[in-house]
Amino acid sequence: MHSVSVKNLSLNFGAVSVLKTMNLDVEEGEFVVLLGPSGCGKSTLLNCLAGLLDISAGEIWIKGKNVTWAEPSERGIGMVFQSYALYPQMTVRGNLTFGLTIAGLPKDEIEKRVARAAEILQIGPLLDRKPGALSGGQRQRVAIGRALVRDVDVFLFDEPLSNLDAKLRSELRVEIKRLHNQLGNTMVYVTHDQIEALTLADRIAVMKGGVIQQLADPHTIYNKPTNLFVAGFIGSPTMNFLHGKAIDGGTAFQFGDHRIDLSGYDGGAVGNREAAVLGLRPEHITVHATAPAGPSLPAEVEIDENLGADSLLWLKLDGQSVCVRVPVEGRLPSGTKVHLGLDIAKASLFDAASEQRI
Amino acid sequence: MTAMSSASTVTPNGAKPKPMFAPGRVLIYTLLIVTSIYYLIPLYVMVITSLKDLDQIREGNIFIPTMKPTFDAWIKAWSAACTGLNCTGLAPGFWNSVFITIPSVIVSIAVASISGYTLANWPFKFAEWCFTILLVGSFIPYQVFLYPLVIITREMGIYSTLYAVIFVHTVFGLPILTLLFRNYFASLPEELFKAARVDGAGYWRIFFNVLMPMSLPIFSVAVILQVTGIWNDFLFGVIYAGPTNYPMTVQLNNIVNSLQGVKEYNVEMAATILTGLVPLTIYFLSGKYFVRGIAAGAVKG
Amino acid sequence: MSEVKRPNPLFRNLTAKLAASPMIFIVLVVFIGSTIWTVASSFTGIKTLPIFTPQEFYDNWVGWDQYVRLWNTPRWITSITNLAIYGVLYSGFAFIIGFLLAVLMDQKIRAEGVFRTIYLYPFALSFIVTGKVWAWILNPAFGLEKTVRDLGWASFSFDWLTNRDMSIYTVVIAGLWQGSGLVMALMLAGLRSIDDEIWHAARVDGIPKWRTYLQIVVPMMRPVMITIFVIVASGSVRVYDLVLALTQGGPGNSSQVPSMYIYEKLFVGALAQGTAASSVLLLATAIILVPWIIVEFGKKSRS
Amino acid sequence: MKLTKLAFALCASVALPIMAQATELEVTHWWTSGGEAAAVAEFAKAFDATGNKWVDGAIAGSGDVARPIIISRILGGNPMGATQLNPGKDADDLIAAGLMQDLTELATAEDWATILRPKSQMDSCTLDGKVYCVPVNLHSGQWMWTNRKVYEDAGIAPPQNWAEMIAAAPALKEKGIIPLSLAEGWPIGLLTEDLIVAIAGVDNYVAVYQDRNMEMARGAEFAAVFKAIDEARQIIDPKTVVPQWNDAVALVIQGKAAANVMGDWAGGEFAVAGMVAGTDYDCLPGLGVEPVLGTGGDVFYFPKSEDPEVTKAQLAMASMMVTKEVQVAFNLKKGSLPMRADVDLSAANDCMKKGLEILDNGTKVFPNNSQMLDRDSLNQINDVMKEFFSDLTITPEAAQEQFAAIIEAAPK
Repeated sequence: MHSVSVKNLSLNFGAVSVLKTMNLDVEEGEFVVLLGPSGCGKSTLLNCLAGLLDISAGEIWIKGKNVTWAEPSERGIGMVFQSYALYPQMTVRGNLTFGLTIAGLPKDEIEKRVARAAEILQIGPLLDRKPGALSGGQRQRVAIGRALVRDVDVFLFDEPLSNLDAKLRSELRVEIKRLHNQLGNTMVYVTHDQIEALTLADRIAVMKGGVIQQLADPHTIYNKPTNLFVAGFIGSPTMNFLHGKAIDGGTAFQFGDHRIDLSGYDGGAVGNREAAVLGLRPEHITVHATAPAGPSLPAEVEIDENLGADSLLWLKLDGQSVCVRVPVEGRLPSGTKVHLGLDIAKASLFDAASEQRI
Repeated sequence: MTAMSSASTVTPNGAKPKPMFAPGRVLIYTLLIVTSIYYLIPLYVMVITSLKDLDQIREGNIFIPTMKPTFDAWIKAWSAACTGLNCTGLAPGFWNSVFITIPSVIVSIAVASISGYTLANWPFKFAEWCFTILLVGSFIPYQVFLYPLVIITREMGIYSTLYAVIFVHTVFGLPILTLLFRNYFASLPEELFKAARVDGAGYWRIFFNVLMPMSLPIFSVAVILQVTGIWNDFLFGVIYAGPTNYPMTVQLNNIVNSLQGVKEYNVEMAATILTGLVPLTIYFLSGKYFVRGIAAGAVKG
Repeated sequence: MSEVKRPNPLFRNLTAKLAASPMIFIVLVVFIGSTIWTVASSFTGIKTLPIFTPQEFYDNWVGWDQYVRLWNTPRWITSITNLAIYGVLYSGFAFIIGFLLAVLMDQKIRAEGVFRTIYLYPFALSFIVTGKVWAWILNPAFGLEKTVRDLGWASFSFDWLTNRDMSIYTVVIAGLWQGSGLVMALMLAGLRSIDDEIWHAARVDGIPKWRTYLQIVVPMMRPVMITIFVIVASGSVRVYDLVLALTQGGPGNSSQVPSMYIYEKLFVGALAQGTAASSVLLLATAIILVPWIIVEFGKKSRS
Repeated sequence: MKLTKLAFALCASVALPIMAQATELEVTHWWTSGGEAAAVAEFAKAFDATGNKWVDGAIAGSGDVARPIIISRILGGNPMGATQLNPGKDADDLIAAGLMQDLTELATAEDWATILRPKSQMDSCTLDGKVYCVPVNLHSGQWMWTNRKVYEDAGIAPPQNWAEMIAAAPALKEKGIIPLSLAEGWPIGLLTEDLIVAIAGVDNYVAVYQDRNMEMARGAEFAAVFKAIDEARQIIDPKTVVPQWNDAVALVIQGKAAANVMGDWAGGEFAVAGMVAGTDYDCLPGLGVEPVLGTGGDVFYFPKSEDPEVTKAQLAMASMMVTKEVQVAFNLKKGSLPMRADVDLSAANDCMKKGLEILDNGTKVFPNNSQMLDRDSLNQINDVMKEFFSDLTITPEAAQEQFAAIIEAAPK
């Protein structure tokens, strides 16, 4: 039994198709992140799961129940919003107990749950304050607490950290991870921040245009992106794309005048292709003064960006810009001629027409 | 940001304060005072006239203050001016106006706020079409509706009762109030509404427990607009409320519009001020909330 | 508990639909019903008593006669012209005066509450009162003109109230006195909803204050402008009591407005003529407003 | 006691025994000034004496304000017990719709046709041979009022007719006196009709208004009328046009204006100001040209009721209104002429007596305009005349043609 299961879900606003025949299964206790650029439908999907939007077709199952047409509160979900969405006129306690009171829970049970949430989230001293008197981080904690007291199996997070500053964001990120470890609930988490996605998720669903492009664990998403979009969306700086063609029965990649041997490629049958894209992450390229053994390309240094732990080298390669992550070894002046060593085993090769990984 | 904090951000944000007597300041205050005089002159004329006796009015200039102020006109307007055979002044109509105004204000605001809430948070196509028609309808002269409303209220079985006049005020208050409420509720964070739904709150609980406590500003605007409009209404009160419920404006009309006899301008003016006293008081007391509420309701669309 | 079948969309959010039913009832029965009745009646020859059954309409049907008469009536043409003059001037000046007053009020002045109350109080008074008082002040025989002459300017003349070319403008003056305070309040609220940062940015960019107001702040106040437009425009189409109390539509018919014509005809035994005039106003309003409303309000609803 | 006797007489004449309990009848009217209210009080007193109760429903502001309210109330099914309404065509639709109480039986029993005069007034209450309203008084609109002192101060003999008034105008104007005061709105229409009667003559007036003689309406007699109106508008400074008729009369009383054309109700204003007819002011019926009298007047209708008690009380009220005592008391207060010839009016003032004299002669009495033309057409004529007065670029010929066109289009 899946914890959350989306079957052939689609959603149209008039003639506009927002979600297209979507399928998604989330396991019990799993942390799934919906990741994508704004407008990709990730928040919309979450709202559908929560029952805040009526879907056009398909089914939604939560904990083995068809909840497609159930009220949000009947679905066994808790939800945390980007803007916290705390009721301004109620105290923190009032915010936590509002839903429980509606559900008609006995008083002592409510007390118990509030106490537990307060302990877990360390918001005990804030219980009698109003949201207006809380800091951003505190508000977000209360917002999580409101989902927590519902004692539900599935937590839905709608970009819960976007309104926080960078430092607080990373702190709360860790805390959410800890919370997940501690509670073991199923969590569906929407974000456009790939760091959040990669750090938090058991599995990431990368979305674009109302379609899940790839659903996999962070490692796979990062290393074996299923198509050009995922490859380009994940990773910072983004993956380098070399446009060329696959030749010699797929054993080599021709890039301009250069021939790159593909024998080490970890993928499907390549074959000859008129237009192909070779994707290489910045850390999968090495920089050498002379041509190294294995596949390599000559290039010229443009900018050397020192990031502290490592450097980003921006190079020119046949008029194309390439970024490489290298250990800090003194600055390379602009114009230095170098050779790039390519780790083909970790590269991704895409068909240029279908944009799919080969 | 929560809506409460947004509603209270009515603070000046023009230039920084400058010394009182800088040339620019002097110009600003001069302009403000000159325009104030334009706005105050009619009130001044009304008050001065109401304090004169008829001879002073006939001889004098309307702008010249009286040396011998008398409240006779006020007393007559309140308790002795005649409406046909009933020489009871405005006083008896006052309570009728109160009994018409209070329920009409409550019902019209209830209907409009719920309609605005539905349009903002639970929209459905049909309701939105209705709203469009309502807005167009707000441009039709009232008089066009008089006969149809007589028939409608007759068929509803409420013609010539308090219910009919409440209904009519609800009808005519609906367009602009619904617009205000709809804009206001749409300006509240949508996530708050979603959070409440996840918490299991239904249509009414969200309205009463979540949104209404945040909506004091817009409700105060609605109350001010409706009290003013309904209190000043003559036509609907006299046509739909039935003779036992005639509002104060009927007596005012009788005092002001009497064709024959000597025109008692002082009594007319006193009666006018007395009738306008309720809405005027509300404006004087709550002008600040009115501006705040407008800021919250009309500004964000 | 598990609902597999899609519920009937008609009953989805049933409470919301039920709660909106008073509005729907009012729209369908009062607004649409009255409109249909008005338009249908305008093709009949009915006089004093309204009619409601199809048979009665059939018996009284006269086709376009009422409209022919309407557009051959000089008074109606004058009324329509005056409505255009009044509507444009009243709306325009209400916007300008309201905006200027709001800007003045926004300069961190002292006693803001006093000034606001002064500008706003006329709105609490009815149009009848407004008209009566201004008729008095503007009357050449004992109002402003006489006062100024008594003060020594013997040649001073301000006879707009009794001058057929100028009388409609006195209605504008009185109307503005009554309504511009409300526009000021709305504008002030709009000004104060503008983020402080906009002002800072403009100052950093060295943009003069008046340009900041006109080119940056005003465009940002779009929603409040729309609300003001609805209030001001619907007010000017409906203007009735004010003209009646101020000029009675005179001198001659020079300051007549359509709602006076409509009201008179509805209740002096020319009901169908009144409904024909109403229908013209309705049609004009619909042509101007409906596309605008659909664009303006349609896009903002949440879906 | 007199009133008890009166009540008894009423019971007998109606032949309907009045029940012991009082029936409350709400009466709507637009008589709210001092004199009018005093007149209404006479009705109320007499009606209460019949064992019923008069509930006053006054709505000021002339028929324009009251009419929608009255018609709405009748239409809405909550009619008043009785209501003032303009006689003639105004009520025809309501009668046709069966909403008005038929008074024929009472009128026949009391022989109204004989005791009430003139016939034209009874006619306006009669539709298809049935009587639906009670005429309570006679008003005439064809009077010119002049302030003698103003003329004497200017060294001019007080004019005795329209032409003399016009002739005196330039001299008065020089002295800063308004030769003819005028009020905005319907008084302009009244002045027009008065000039038609005075200049074209009663017969031609009736020929055009009642018989729709279009040749006459476009002919020379009426051209002379429009010429006279043209003269009148030339001497009137638009700045001196006042909002209401009583303001115009007040100008004459105060000596700021020399003359005004208004109905007999203006006499009340002079009386209130303590002026004496014949010494302080002159009242000239038919504008001094021809002693004539229009016979407009006030009437009461009784909306039909389901309740037989109410119907009974309505009939009692109708009967009460035409009794001798009530007619005298009411009309003395109202300043109008009684419907009955067989009453003693020694208390009447000079102007009233002039009117009574004309009425008794019966020769120069003619129907009121609202008995001949529908109100819509009358309003249209008003519109034309208001424009003609205020816009000097309109020629008399053009105004006459517009006038004729309205007469032509008016429903019969």
